[in-house]
Amino acid sequence: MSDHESTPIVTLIDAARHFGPVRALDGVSLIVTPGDCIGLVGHNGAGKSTLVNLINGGLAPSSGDIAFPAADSARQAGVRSVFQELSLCPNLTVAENLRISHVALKGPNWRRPARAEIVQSLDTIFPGHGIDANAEVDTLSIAERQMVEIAIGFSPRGSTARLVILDEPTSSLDAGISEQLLVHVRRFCTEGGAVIFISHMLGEVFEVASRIVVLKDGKVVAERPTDEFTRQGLVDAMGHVAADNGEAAEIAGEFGPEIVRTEQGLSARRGEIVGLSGLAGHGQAEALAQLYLSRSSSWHPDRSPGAVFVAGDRQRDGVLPLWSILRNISISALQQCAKRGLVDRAAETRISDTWKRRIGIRTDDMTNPILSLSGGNQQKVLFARALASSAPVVIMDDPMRGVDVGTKQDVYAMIRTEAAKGGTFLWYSTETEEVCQCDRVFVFRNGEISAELTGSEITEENILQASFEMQEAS
Amino acid sequence: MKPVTKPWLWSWLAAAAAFALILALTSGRGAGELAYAALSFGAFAAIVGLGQMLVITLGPGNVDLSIPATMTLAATLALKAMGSEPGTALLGLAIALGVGAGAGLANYALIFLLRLPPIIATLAASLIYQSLAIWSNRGLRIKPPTGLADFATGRFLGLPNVAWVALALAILVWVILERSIWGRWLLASGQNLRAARLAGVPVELVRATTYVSVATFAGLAGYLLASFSGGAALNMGAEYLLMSIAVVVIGGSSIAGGNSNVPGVWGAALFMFLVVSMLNSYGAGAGARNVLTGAIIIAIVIAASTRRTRA
Amino acid sequence: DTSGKRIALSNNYAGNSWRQAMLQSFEDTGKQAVADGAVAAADAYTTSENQATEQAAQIQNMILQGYDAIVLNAASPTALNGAVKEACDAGVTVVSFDGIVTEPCAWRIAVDFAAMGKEEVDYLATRLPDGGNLLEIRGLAGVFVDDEISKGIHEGVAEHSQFEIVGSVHGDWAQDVAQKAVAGILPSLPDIVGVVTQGGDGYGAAQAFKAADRPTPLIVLGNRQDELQWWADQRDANGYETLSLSIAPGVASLAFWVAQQVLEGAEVPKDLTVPFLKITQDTLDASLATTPEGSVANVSYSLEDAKQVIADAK
Amino acid sequence: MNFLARHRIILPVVSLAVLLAATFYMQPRAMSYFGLNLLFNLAVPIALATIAQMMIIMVNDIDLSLGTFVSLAACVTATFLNDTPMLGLLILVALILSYALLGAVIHALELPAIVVTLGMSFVWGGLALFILPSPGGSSPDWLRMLMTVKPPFAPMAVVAAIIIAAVTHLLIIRSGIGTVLRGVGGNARSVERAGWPVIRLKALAYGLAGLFGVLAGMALVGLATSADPNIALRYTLLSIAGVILGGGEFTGGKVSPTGAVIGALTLTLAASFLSFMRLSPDWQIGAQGAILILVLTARLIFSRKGAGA
Ligand SMILES: Nc1ncnc2c1ncn2[C@@H]1O[C@H](COP(=O)(O)OP(=O)(O)OP(=O)(O)O)[C@@H](O)[C@H]1O
Ligand SMILES: Nc1ncnc2c1ncn2[C@@H]1O[C@H](COP(=O)(O)OP(=O)(O)OP(=O)(O)O)[C@@H](O)[C@H]1O
Ligand SMILES: [Mg+2]
Ligand SMILES: [Mg+2]
Repeated sequence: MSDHESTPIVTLIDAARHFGPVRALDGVSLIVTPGDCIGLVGHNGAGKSTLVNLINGGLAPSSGDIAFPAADSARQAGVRSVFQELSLCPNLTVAENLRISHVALKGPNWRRPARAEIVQSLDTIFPGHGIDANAEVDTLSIAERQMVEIAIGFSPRGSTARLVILDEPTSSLDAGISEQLLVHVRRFCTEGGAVIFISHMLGEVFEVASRIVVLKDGKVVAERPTDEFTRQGLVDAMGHVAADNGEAAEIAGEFGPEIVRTEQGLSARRGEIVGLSGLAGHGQAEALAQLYLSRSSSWHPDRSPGAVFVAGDRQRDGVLPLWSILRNISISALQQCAKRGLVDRAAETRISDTWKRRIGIRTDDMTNPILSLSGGNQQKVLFARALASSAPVVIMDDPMRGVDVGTKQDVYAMIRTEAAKGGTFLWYSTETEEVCQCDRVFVFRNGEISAELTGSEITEENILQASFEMQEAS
Repeated sequence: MKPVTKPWLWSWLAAAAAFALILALTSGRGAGELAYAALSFGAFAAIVGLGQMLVITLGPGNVDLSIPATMTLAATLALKAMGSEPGTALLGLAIALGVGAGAGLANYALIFLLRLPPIIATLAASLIYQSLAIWSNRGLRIKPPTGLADFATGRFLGLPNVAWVALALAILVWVILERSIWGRWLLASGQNLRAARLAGVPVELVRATTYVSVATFAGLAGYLLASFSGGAALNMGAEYLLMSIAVVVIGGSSIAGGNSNVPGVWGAALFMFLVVSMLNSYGAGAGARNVLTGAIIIAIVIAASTRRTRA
Repeated sequence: DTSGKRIALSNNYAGNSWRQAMLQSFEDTGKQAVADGAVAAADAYTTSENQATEQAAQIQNMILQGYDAIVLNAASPTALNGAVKEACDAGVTVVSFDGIVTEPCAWRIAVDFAAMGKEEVDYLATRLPDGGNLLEIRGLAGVFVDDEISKGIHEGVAEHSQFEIVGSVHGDWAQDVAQKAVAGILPSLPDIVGVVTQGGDGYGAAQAFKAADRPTPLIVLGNRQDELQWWADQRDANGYETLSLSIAPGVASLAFWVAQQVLEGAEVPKDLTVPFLKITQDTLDASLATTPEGSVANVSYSLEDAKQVIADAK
Repeated sequence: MNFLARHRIILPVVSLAVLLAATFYMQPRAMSYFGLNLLFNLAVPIALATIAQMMIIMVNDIDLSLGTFVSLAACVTATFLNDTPMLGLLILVALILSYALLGAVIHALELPAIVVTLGMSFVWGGLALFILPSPGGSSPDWLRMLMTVKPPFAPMAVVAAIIIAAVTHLLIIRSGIGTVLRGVGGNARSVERAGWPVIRLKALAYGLAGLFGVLAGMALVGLATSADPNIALRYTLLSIAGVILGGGEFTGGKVSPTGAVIGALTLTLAASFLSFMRLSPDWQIGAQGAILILVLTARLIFSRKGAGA
């Protein structure tokens, strides 16, 4: 890789960014040259997204220097970003969204080249994607939107992309599509482009990166070529003591009575962890939302709710943006500790303090606004909200989106403990690794259950096999 | 919650400034008289404003444009039922509140069952309420029972009775918003309805009770106003349409929902009365009065918002 | 012979008791006329918001419906001219009253609003020769009638220099708004000897004076029953004396008959005037006796009255 | 997927067609050149005002001052533009620019548009009262001529509606800048990240609203021949209803100019339809509300069908 000896695309020297007292980025030096594929990892709130925003000019550094040796600005230098939270205009079509970031598209008939360009880009990165360039973005699934955004990031747009920053691009993609992306990133880098790849899925990082940069509390704590890291070494560098995850799934069969059964065939017993799997967008999220909505009412308040929901799409389904962290956690548990319809504020504070400790929310004051937290920490708040309630069934819609490895291990352990106490979990995940930890797995295809796996049947191969339509002679 | 952010302060400052400017003209004469009038008339704006605030808190697009028609209808039916007979005040009150609640239910039914945007549903419904009011009494002005009229125009401990009613209502709303679970639900629904639903909030119950509350408040305001001014008139609520929205936003509640501000509503209600009085006292014509009122409203909003971002 | 002719009323506002009484008058007259075979139809149409645009559309619809005459109480003296011209061009007779239009092809049954305003001050001058401070309560800003009455009042004050208008508020012709506006300005006003109004706001003003513990000045009243009742009560209690000036809502029936006369081919001058309704101390009891509770004092006009008004104008 | 985009326009078209058929049935006289013009000519200023409101709704704001603004524009047209055309033109341009400025201020200070426009409604109304304390003024002759012109084949009202719809469709839906403007409503942050000066885009959207507001005022004067300061107060709510009826949504930049024009026509026609029903005056006002509910309820049937498809 080091044979691409040329001028760097961007150099950061001791760049720092503070938000009031929060030192989101605390002096980072980094050089990105053509051909680099940098894997950027770090715990939730380590400062990864902040670093991205400094490089692409979205934020100005509080101190330090950011230079583009070959150009005047990030835009001229060919720096492109694909952001952590989806940032397309949902009311516009795929092609029109390209127009937003492609200022040079002009003339009365700009639609034709716009369509051609985005289709070309999608075809290159995600062969067989099946996305219509004339479709409005809000008719696409979250995975398709992510794909469009990545395609726009890599598309030429009148110049060439030289550095593409991908902030957790695979968090809502399933394994197959993620693999297509990784292939493209590798190809892009060999052809002389540069990529900064941010992900909490360390496997992907190892697969794609030529160099790994580890951020911890706003500082670079390690920067080495990929082959000099081991998986455990990386996790250690990120500063979390990971729990032993070699542990096999517990023996099934010692569960309570069945307490969930849907028409679709989804079922769960007391104390069981049920996984939902399959390719993204095949109806898992809908099945879970349906289940939750049928077990709760928008009319009758329920003192002891039958189910709670952990959202994966936190902007749309989870976060109450004007509130403090504390109020965000307590909302589902309010009725449990109410006196004559009034909120018991002492109990509320108690709950939030307990969960801050148990799940490790990174903040010094739980009355801070929720939006001051990093993406992953907001996700932890949603977890805390669900677990703080006494509901027997916890429904989780890809809840680990953007949660770092260390926390994931903690949450897995927590889920195990709660399940042992009799809690039931329904857990949809885009990561097969997570699904494999469940007691039972339902695989979805085209909105229907295509397989039910238990115990030793739960393997990556079986899940994949059930996910894809098999050509069976009949 | 945090002492630094007090957007309601601005409405009170503006009200105080208008008050001072009037007194500057009279060199201090008539202060008590003016304050008394401001409290009397501010009370009506405060009652409808509190209701409108609850609805606006429900989030973008939520607003009740049927307040004037509901006031008129409730007052018309209540006064017709009382027929100036002594001892019927409570019956009238029950009818006014009942009509209000019924209007609120109807509004909500249109919004929920027919999925109409609230702004259109309440507008359309208000035309129907207006027709009902015309049909039921053809604009005949029936006097309230004497006892009721005396109560509405009377005072207790030096303050107008209507102001006491509005004050009690304000405290009730404040407690509900700040302390009750229903208040939390309302604020959560206002920020993100879908997220609130998925967090276990009975959002439709919250929305329904909110629309019923605002209409009930409007019914109460109509009942008191008709008793105060000697009878119901078909156009009696007209000026409370813009007024109810204005007092909410001048009072510092976020129009984006999820955030409300009870003391601000009272400050803004007093301000809206005092600013017109001030401009009248200084002899401003209708044109100047409107331009200045508008300019002051915008100035308050700007002041309150820059204050908020700095804090 | 007009027995085959159809007449429509175009009204622009229904939100107060005067308008309701007016609609009632038209309906009563119209029904009777249809029953007697004088005309084929007499339909009333109203819009809600006092808006010229809506009323213009209403007039255009009447043209389409083929009415032979339109009796019109207009939201604006000029903004309907386009629609009125279209009606005339289509051969429809247009008779405007109360709120008249300036379009030359239409008939006008006008009330001299300016004279009405002036008469208020003239009356005050006879009662209060020493003069003093006056409070003016105006109607809805930007509306023709408000402007005219106010002009007359100011003319009167210019003539009787012993009076000075020290305060002026807009009561929007609504009781509660007037009461509120007066209550707001009173604290800053010196002693007031008289209140000049546009009718309908007198009772609210009296309430505001009472609430402020001020002596009740001489308030020129309108024709609402509650105003008249208040006047009678005050008179019985302390000999209060004043004057009521207004337009009778029955003018709609006059306009109806004038339209019928035009359709019949009678020669009718384009500009007619109708006297305003005046109630004095002497006629108070009689008026009060004939006014339904909560309504407004009214006079209804017959075909003969219409013929008389037409003859007077020639 | 294009089906969805297309079917958003079907509903307004169908409701207009149904209403028109019912009107023709009740009043066959309306089915003529002359009749159509009478039915629709007053819809022209409403359509322009609805387009103005749509520009604001497109960027996720709402304008509560539009009615008073159109009234003010009408007052200026009937006075200054008639008496001293140059000065009149200057004032109208200044009004448009002040709208653009308003948009910029709202964006820069992050003010809620609904509040600022509520305040501005007092300001515009006050200015209109200054210019015309009582009704009057008169329409410039060329404007009167333009609004009463009798084109061949189709009456002025129909031709004007088609032109307004076509021009704004090209401007907002087809053109590049229109796409970016809708993008601001969809996701202002991503537009900003792509390097667009959002403050200028907002100013542009508001400026366009001002332009169409002024055109609405002028068209109104051309039809009415004169102005008064309260002439168009209804337009605020009518225009909002028109945008929604035309398939627009309050948030997310989902608007349809063609739909908005059709929405305005439908609202106007609905009022006429009621007129032809000869209800008792007691219920005429309520019937307006009822028909508004009825027409909008059709939306529900369509969205159910759409979800089923
Ligand atoms: N606008 C802001 N205001 C205040 N604090 C902020 C803001 N943006 C980020 N922070 C803080 O800066 C720190 C770094 O956040 P950043 O979003 O860069 O984390 P991250 O590494 O991307 O985390 P994740 O993996 O969860 O996305 C966090 O502690 C966050 O709370
Ligand atoms: N009624 C709807 N309107 C708009 N978008 C919808 C609707 N229903 C589903 N979607 C979108 O379509 C996507 C596909 O839903 P589905 O539940 O099949 O996918 P998923 O892969 O399970 O979801 P996720 O994106 O959470 O992984 C959803 O993510 C959602 O964003
Ligand atoms: Mg991040
Ligand atoms: Mg997914």
